[in-house]
Amino acid sequence: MSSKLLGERIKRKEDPRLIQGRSHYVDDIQLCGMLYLAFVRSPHAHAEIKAIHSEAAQKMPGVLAVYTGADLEGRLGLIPCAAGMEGLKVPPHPCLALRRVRYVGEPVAVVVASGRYQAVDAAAQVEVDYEPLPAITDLDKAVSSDSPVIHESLGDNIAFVAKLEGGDWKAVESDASLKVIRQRLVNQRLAPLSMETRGVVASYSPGEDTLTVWSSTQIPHLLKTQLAVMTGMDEARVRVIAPEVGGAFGSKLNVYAEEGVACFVSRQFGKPVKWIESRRENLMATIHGRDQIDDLEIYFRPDGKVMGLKCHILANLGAYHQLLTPAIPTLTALMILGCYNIPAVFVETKGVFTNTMSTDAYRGAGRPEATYIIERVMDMVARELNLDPVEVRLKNFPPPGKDIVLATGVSYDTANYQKTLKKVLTLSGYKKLRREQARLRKKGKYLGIGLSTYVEICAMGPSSRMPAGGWESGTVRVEPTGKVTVLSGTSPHGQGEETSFAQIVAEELGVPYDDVTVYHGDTNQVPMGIGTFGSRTTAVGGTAIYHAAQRIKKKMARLAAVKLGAKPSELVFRDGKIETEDGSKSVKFGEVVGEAYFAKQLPPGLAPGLVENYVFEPPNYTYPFGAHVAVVEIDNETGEVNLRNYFAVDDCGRILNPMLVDGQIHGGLAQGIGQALWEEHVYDENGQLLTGTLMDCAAPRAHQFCWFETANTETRTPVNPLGVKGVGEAGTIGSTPAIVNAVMDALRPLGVRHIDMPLKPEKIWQVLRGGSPQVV
Amino acid sequence: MKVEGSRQLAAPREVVYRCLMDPLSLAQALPGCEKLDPQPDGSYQATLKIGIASIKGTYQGRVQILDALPPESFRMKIEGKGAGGFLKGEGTISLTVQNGGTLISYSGEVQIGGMIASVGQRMMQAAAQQMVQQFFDAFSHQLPAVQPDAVNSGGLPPST
Amino acid sequence: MKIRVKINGVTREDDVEPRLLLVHYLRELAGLTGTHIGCETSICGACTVLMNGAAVKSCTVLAVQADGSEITTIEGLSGRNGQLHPLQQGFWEEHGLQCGYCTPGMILAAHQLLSRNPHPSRAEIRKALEGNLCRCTGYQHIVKAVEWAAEKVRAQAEHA
Amino acid sequence: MIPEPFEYHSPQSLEEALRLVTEFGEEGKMMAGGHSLLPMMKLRLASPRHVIDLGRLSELRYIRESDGWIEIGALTTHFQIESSSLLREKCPLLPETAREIGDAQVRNLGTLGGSLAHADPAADWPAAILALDAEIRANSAGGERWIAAQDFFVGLMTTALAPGEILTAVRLPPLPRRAGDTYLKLRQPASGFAVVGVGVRLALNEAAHIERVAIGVTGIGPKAYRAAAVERELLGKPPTARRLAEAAARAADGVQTNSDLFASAEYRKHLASVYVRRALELALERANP
Repeated sequence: MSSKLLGERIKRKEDPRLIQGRSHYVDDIQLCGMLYLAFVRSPHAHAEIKAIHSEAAQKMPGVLAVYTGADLEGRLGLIPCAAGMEGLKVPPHPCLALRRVRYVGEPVAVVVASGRYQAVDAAAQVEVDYEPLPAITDLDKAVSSDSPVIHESLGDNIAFVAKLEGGDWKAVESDASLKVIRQRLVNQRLAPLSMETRGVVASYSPGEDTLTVWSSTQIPHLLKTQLAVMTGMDEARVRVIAPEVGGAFGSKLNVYAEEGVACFVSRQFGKPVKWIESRRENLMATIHGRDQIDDLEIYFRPDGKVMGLKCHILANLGAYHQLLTPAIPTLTALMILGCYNIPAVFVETKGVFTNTMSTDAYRGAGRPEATYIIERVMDMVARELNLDPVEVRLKNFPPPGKDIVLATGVSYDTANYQKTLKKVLTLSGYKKLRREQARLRKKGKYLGIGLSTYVEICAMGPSSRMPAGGWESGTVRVEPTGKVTVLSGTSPHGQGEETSFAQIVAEELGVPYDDVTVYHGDTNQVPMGIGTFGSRTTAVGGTAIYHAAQRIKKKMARLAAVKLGAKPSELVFRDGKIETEDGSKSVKFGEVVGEAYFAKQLPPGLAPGLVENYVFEPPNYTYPFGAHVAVVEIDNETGEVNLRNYFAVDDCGRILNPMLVDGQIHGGLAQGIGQALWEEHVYDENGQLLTGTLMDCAAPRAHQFCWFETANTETRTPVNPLGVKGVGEAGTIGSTPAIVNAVMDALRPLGVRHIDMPLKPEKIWQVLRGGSPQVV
Repeated sequence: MKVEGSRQLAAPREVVYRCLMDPLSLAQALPGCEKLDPQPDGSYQATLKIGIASIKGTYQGRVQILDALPPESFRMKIEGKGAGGFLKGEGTISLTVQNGGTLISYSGEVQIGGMIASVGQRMMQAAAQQMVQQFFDAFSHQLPAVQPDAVNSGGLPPST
Repeated sequence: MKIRVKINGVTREDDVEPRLLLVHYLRELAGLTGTHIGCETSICGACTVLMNGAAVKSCTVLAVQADGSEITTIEGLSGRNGQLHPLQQGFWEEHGLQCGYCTPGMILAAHQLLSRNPHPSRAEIRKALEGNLCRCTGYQHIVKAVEWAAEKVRAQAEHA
Repeated sequence: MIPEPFEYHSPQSLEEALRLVTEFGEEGKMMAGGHSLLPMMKLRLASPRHVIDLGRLSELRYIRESDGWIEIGALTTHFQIESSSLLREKCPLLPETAREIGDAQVRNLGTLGGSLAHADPAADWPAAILALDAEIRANSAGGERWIAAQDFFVGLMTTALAPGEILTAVRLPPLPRRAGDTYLKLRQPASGFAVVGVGVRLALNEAAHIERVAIGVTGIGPKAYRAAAVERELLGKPPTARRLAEAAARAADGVQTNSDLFASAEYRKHLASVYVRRALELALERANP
């Protein structure tokens, strides 16, 4: 049996339990004596709370208590924000609103009852008197000096202003030969929409004085620390378990009010407490993504070389900071030059409070916004100069190489943007498509071909540049029977690392894949780690495990060397054996394991047992890249867009399991295309959420997509020994601009430069009939 | 949300105005009005069971008449809240003599909040218009009959 | 109210509140938590089960409506000896799932498709799954999983 | 989300159902599948005291042809209509409409009668039955009456059904010779409801002129309607492409047009004319042998 596992298409270890309905998501956890929570939420975007009448609710059957913000004040800590940037204004963010509500859906009170239905019934009976205040949802208005202020103690609605500058702006601005385009791009608000909503079970045992929390989270370890701080408990007595998590996309990379309240209530009653978010709550009160206005100035030469990019970003933060809220738009600034060598850059980012739910990390988190900006820039320049967008991109790519430093100061690990572009042009039959387009245009039909050549920042990241640590931990333990247990500090929830981590360890140790079991998500079981987000799990967490496996190998090789009379460095691990390269001297893996545990003849200085831990601190981020081509057809009467073809060539570094990589790319594409064409999460001018159910908030369905044609190039990163860059967000980042570029390309004969997303048919129809696109 | 329109009624302007100011006829006409109590400050406490078909909610609120200029115009302010959310509205109602009857024109802004706003956006406009229509249909029955034939023979469509 | 339902071949009787949703009945009374809840407006399909052989969204069915019916949930799809159903196998082989939350509903919706159309085209598969949302996979591997299962079912039928 | 408590009644016969409907009046709500009602109840926008589940009235679940009519029981599901070979042959518009409703699961439980009685302004069936000149049977304790489709939709989610009446059946004439019909729809991407939905039945005479045409439109206004202005332009005329287009331009004449997040009133009017023209073209193609 060959143990060649890495790079193979291997079926997932996770699946048998999931396809049989035998796994456990948080709502599947049933504990004896469970209490249920239901939250009373504000219907107002901005209002003073005058009074809360909970007497009727308290008298309802099964109701044990009703708590308000005032009841929790001083007894339960505030919701934390980990982003620590200079001059950042951080408003207090209590778990239940105090005196004032600032967004629709903000929790105002909580009902504790012995049944799920009873809790909901009673919550409906809590009456709150509000004195409405003017709501602010418009970013331009929110930053104006006469705007009402959302947090009065902060003076205005601007949470921070961050600047990023590089290159010689004087030269750019004084160069009269340069052309200039000024354009505003709106990157609309989205709902992350994991299929499983949030949920938490908190169980406090008064006897042991321990708190166990099951939460649908991406960050069990960080959550544990924060819940200890919020509840005032000894952190060593708090345990957080991320059970099966039904999707997250960044939305569960957070510490939420309901988690804090559930812990508080469980401690009050000494009983387990459950709260499961309804979809309506999920749309109101789970973080949203994107929501930026980007005002651009693009300076470029007549040959298509872009010389300078200025961008003023207004980032809608929502009413409060959640865990990473203000950090997200700063990633936009960092990645705004994409994969182009543009000599001068200036970005000013204003983070703005509004009467809406907080924005925070949603798949891509700041980088899709950057990629959208720069990829639209390339197409707008091409259009202005009547050049092929391929030509403009080639003109602006840096040459292939390593450690490429751009004007933003970002240093890209490895790059070969020409290679992926070339490959996608071949894959898509680009030249042929252009000929088809020309033919159809003569017939008055609109076919659009859109390109996107993106680079993203992944494998988050060096701790020096992360809000709460960027390292990751891994433990490999060879059990006495020779089976292998892997513990990861990351917390995957669908990405499939139980499989890819087992591949790494089985490959390294030369043991059967089926003999390796991976655990994660339980803070009492696995070593402290950071979590799963930022396309980091395999690149950072997998590397930690890889190193831990190396340590095991080193130890086992020393044991085997004694047995075989060989040097440890001569030995290889394969096919369940430890042997010399030529196979002449060989010992069974299990035999060496026995040596380690029975510890009869250990070489001096070697401790018994086979457990190794490793904490990996990445020296840099990784920078995966890719090139996408989208082909769309537009109904020239109604403006409906039909996605005809999609081609994606992605380079996520070394591929450990191509099936998993494809899955990540496909899912990412669907979300990115969704943003371009259908998705938007909309507040009206009074701060009412208009897309409050899935009847109005569109999530794309199977029949809306074409077949995705995908391919890869593999440019390994030197940042980690696996050569892995990360792939979780690539599809989302690359696809949004490809689609918008395709639609704008289709409409090119009509002379329109830009339409904001989502590209709903009505906006396109308005262009088709000769108008300018209106916001609808 | 903007709510505006006009309605021709077959009654003299003074009569229409008086009826509009009369809590009894108003209560009869307001869709789902279960209570309309005049308050010392001139406003009304109202309980309205409003909605469309089976989607109905009970709203407690206040109706205020402001800037009354009999028989020409007044402003109306409505605030209410119920399980489905809240509504706030303010508008101007003006009455002009036309074709032997009265033309009522209304124009206002209604703000809906809470559940109804977040699940009902696709029907909101139509629902508002339907309720206004229901109001006028009922209200026209409250008016003392004033030679309707004479009015209709003036070339106008019937008012209901 | 007393109801009698045959779930995955086992009949049970319960006394339930009329408003109890079928999905809560299955999850909390019958203890079959493989059926998931993803929305409350019968859009997402995570709660899909088979009721008398037809796929239904169990969050939009009252338990009392299911009185006297036969229900199949994801837990009832595997063979007696734990053998996977071709659809389960197909989802595994073709990586038709990531977080797995939509998967039971997706598989049961696909089950209905194959029972009605053993040779579906890709477009027909996509159309048949329009009532099931998946946020992870972008659907392509799900389509392949259903194709895999269809092929397997055909092969099994030929063999038999 | 969870509905408020209610009492549940499951009549076993139409007679029993009628008795319950009369008994509970305003406090009772009929359920015929529940796919419109239950979501509203779960959001607590509807909270009837009594739910009268018509789901067990199997006597109202049929599709049959007699006396020159096709008659469909009110409790017939969308899927039964979608998959009916009788309808595919004699009235393809109905299966074509059915397959556009919601999704496969919704079509298994949702019923023709339930949808019609609910009268959602963006539902598909109203456009179809308007285009077919259908009649709707309402039963009450006092007997039964047939209501013409044109008279059935009164306003937003409001029908001509009187208190105490139950919608029990729909009947319609089968497709005549030299006639074609179709249903075309633009789906709202989130809800699947019709932004615009157009049902057309069109018949030609010996001279290949339009002998009869009926156009039902949904999604545009507070209720589904017949595009009478378009029909008038076409009746008795030869169906040239230009005439169809000119007539279709009047598809939303005189209609108070909906406006929402997805489509403004102006755009909806435009969509109505485009979809009416396309549906006419398709129906014409089918009418021409």
